[in-house]
Amino acid sequence: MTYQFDFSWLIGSLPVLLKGIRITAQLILIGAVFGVALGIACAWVRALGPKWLKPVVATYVELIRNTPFLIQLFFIFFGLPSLGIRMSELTAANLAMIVNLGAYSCEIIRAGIQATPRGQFEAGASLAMTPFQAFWHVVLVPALQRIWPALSSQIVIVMLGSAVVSQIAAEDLTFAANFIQSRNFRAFETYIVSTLIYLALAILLRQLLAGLGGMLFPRKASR
Amino acid sequence: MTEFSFWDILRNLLLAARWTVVLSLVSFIGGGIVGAALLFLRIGGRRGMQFLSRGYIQLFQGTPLLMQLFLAFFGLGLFGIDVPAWLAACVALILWTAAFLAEIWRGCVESIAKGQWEASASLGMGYLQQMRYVILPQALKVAVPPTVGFSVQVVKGTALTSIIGFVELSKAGSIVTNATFQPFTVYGLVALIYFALCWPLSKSSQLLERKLNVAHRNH
Amino acid sequence: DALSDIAARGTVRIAVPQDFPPFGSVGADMTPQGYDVDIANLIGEKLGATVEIVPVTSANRIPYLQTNKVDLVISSLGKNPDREKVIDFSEAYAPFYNGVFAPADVAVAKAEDLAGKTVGVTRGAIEDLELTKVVPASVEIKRYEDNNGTISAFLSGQVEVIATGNVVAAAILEKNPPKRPELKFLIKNSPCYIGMNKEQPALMAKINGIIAAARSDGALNAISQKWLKVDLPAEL
Amino acid sequence: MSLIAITEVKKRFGDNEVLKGISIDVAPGEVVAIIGKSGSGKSTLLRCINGLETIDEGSIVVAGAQFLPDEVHLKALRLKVGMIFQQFNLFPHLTAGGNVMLSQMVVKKTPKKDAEAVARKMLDRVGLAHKFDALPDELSGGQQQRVAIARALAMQPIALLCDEITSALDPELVAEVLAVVKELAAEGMTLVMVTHEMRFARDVCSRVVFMHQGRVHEIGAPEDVFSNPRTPELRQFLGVQ
Amino acid sequence: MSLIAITEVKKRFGDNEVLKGISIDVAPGEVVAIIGKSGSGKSTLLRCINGLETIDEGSIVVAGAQFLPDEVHLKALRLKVGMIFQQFNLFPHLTAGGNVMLSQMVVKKTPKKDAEAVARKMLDRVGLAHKFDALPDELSGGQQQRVAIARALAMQPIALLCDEITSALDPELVAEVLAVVKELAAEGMTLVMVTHEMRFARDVCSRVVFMHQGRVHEIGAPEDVFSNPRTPELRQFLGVQ
Ligand SMILES: Nc1ncnc2c1ncn2[C@@H]1O[C@H](COP(=O)(O)OP(=O)(O)OP(=O)(O)O)[C@@H](O)[C@H]1O
Ligand SMILES: Nc1ncnc2c1ncn2[C@@H]1O[C@H](COP(=O)(O)OP(=O)(O)OP(=O)(O)O)[C@@H](O)[C@H]1O
Ligand SMILES: [Mg+2]
Ligand SMILES: [Mg+2]
Repeated sequence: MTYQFDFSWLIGSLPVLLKGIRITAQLILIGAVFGVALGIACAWVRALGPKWLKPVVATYVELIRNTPFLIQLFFIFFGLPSLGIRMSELTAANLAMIVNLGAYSCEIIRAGIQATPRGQFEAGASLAMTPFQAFWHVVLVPALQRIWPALSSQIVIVMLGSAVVSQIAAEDLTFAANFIQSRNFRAFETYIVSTLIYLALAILLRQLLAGLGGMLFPRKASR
Repeated sequence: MTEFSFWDILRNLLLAARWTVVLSLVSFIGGGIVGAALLFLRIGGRRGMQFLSRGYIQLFQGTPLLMQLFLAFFGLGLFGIDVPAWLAACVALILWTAAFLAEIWRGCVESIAKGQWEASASLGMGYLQQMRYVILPQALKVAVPPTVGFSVQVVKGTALTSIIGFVELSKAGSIVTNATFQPFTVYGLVALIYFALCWPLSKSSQLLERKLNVAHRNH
Repeated sequence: DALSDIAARGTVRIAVPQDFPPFGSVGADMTPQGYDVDIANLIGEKLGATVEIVPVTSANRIPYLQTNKVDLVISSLGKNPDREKVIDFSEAYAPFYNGVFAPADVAVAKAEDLAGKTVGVTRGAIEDLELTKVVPASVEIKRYEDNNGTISAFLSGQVEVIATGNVVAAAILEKNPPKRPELKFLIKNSPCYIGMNKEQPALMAKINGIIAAARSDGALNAISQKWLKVDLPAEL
Repeated sequence: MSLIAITEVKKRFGDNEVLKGISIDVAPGEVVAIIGKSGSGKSTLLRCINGLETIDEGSIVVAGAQFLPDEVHLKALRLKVGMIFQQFNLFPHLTAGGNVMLSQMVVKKTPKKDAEAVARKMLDRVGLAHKFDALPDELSGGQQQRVAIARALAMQPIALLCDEITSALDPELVAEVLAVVKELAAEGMTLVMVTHEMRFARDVCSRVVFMHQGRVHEIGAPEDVFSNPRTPELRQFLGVQ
Repeated sequence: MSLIAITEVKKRFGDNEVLKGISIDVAPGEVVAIIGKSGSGKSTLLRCINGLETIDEGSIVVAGAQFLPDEVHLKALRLKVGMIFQQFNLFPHLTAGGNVMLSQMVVKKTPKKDAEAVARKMLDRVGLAHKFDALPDELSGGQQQRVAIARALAMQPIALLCDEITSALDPELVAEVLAVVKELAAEGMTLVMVTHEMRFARDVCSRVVFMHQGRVHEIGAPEDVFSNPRTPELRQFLGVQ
């Protein structure tokens, strides 16, 4: 092997990398919060919502789950403007992530709701709650608790998938890596560094989500 | 410059979709084999092996496939191993698929009731016999729906091989867009072709799941 | 060395663009075509080797070369001191004027006029590097992954102004797009060079010889006429 | 005047007519036991009274108000009639106190402080004041069922429906739940309970309904029903020859 | 000489000492019932005898061979001692016949034909010859448990361990399983069974062990233990004052 590794560029490129990390973090934060919220809303529609909305949500979920994120991103950024809807690349990236995570989390949360014993719902009803109140106060939290690990994995997957938003010039971590290597031609070093950063981000995100789960949900008594 | 008719666009995309299919099949089959090996190390191997396989899974599930592809292609080249794009794409996708399948299957094995292990142990079976005759036949059934479901992710994952110059469906989409300036038509077709590839897989995964659940509820 | 490797192999592997008309794009049968492709074929012919065309993007063309996946990069590669530290460049083989383009109704005449505007470029292309140097700080530069992104962003109206090669803009115009990129001002005259790995004097000499011969026997001019519709400029 | 008036109620599941014309009147303060074989329709009847199932024919009037299956009427009905289930159905993510407070706050919009005061009072009434902060998982079955009773009581219902509330309990825990029910009865709460505890039914109830194949087969004071079963079905059910 | 000799066995789960020095000798042909409150360590003891748990102190000797926790010894032990579980643990992907044949073929390398002959014989012995091709899902709980017994018998063990094998059954199915066990006992099989069926223990067993808090609290002939409980704990457990 003749190639000489050289990481001297790292210092000078730190601001670019840090900005990339910031944008990636920001993308996943917004994407996760609104994506899961959208997922909850869709799960509600599929479990209890008005009849006419169900096929709409089902179509949305199927479309998103069966096409690559990259294509969805291109559609939002390059396709929507021809309908007069124009947005910045960051907004488009965020929107794509929300829409994507929304579809996946809808399915995950729905599975959690289906695993809820019917009696829970009936207990809520017999205490005079409306179906929506029973859903919100009685069914949702245990359902989320049940599927929290699956949901967390999906959020991490979406975070890693966000690497392609650099294709529409959103200046995330991958953009930073590509930007740096287009200037210094140190492609391998740059990609190794950014891969390690992604790994660290993924581990951190998983820990954060586990911690959040511990805060949101009561611990089961160990028996 | 050449003019593209709608049929030219469609024909070119479909031709490129062949590569998407081939790449998906290779990744899925290869990933399945590597994933099965990982699974055995992960649940039955020695301490060190368990640790290694866990690290492997962490690494491949914790970094973007995009980066893995890039490093597989150019990284291997750095060490003097000359890999053509299709080989690098296959290697990266197989390794990535294996990590996910191993985890999915581990969940399935662990979902088999503890009593099955104990009953077979009390009949004098050893670890491999328990696995072969009692646990795997049951786990396999549980594993079919999520495995088929994951194949959709593999198909979509092949889109990223465009980064290393492999001309599959997505890459063909951008190339054709660039030659025609019709992003809406081209990406619309690309999305449709992906949907046509993936939807039958998702759907059969759902149907299988329902069928197996019904079978479960019978008792 | 690289030259004898090529001879031994009987093939020369050349990276060409696929998303950069008129230098490299595809025909209706998806075969590569364009200025760079013709140069690649010309060089292959003169080297007496079969040409293996490897399509690349501006993001990955250098790694291809560095990992020895290709012998030459003929991919409208511009030269600058940073790049010269990593790879070697031949004599220029094509003219390339990059400039700033926008629809007619956008009033821009020089770099300073871009203040407060958003400009799209292809990340890592020479116009990216040059534009970054000359424009005021208030200009927002959007760097797309490849030319396809840059052009799509312009055509879909995501950016009003793009920086790219004059010939690229011409190629767009030829297709009668909804938005017409018109030249506002030139950034730099930055001819294209063939890239190869460092310390390959034999290959370098050979390639430079081929370029010089093509220039004098009119072959280069013919390619220029075919794809750029102009004669080769005198300074080349 | 009767508090719960059930008149000629019929209920079908598909082709299966589960209730074939049930009429029962329950006076305020009465404690009615419903007994009968598995599948005779006992649970279905209770669920109809609580509006968890819609009825196909007949009428159910609670405290003078006819039951109609729309959201407003359902809510009004359920505020009057509480229900307790065999499987407790406590909300697993809330503490005992949270379980008792939730519906007050959500349905009645009681302020949190007041809801908590009520919850403490009700948990005290079922002997579980000290378990206010325990999660359902940390409670025994008997304690869980008592929390469920407290939860129903917190809505201040005028009647309680109990569907085999001790059937899922280990034998040693049955007594503590029945003690609570007995006390409620003594305090004058109107109770309609499906039960397999014949001893309890005899001691505590004012009337016993024996259901058989979707009909009220016998009805009367416990002494009569248990000592003088008139039909062979009831005799067989009670195991007397 | 005793067939199973348990000497001063101790077992801890973390800090929790579950078995605090148990000594029991079981003679060939004996039928020993183990009774005791939930959590007293009954299951743990059986699981130790079968090598599903390792012991921390003491020794367990079966038919003269000391138990050691490596694969060869474990296999030898388990060929001598069969175990039947509360939850049946039939292999759901195999028919009743397949369940009985599998371990013979896999562990003992019996040829398929012979294994099938044995399986038919054993299923016949538990009264299920006609269910050879039924899947576990298609059998009632009682039938499943009888298949589990046949499966254990097919390995020709010299002793059987039964852990509450009727507890997961509906009351009407208990009798059919106990009848099979009674027959085994009559035929001279050595049995160690954890059970809550006091009546059965009294009628069938030769000795009763009452466990309390990880110790053998009383041990003796059923008449003695049931009619003359000496300790207050056993008296309380049996519900006599
Ligand atoms: N949701 C339902 N759909 C279809 N059939 C039902 C439904 N609920 C109950 N049934 C049927 O109605 C009949 C009466 O059921 P119900 O639960 O009222 O009986 P029960 O008297 O409460 O019996 P148990 O003592 O076992 O609780 C049964 O045949 C049952 O199968
Ligand atoms: N795998 C384990 N890990 C930790 N503690 C355990 C484990 N298995 C059993 N225990 C503990 O050991 C004690 C005895 O359990 P065991 O199952 O032997 O009781 P048992 O007498 O069989 O009760 P039951 O009648 O409920 O079956 C209990 O306190 C239990 O919590
Ligand atoms: Mg019932
Ligand atoms: Mg036990």
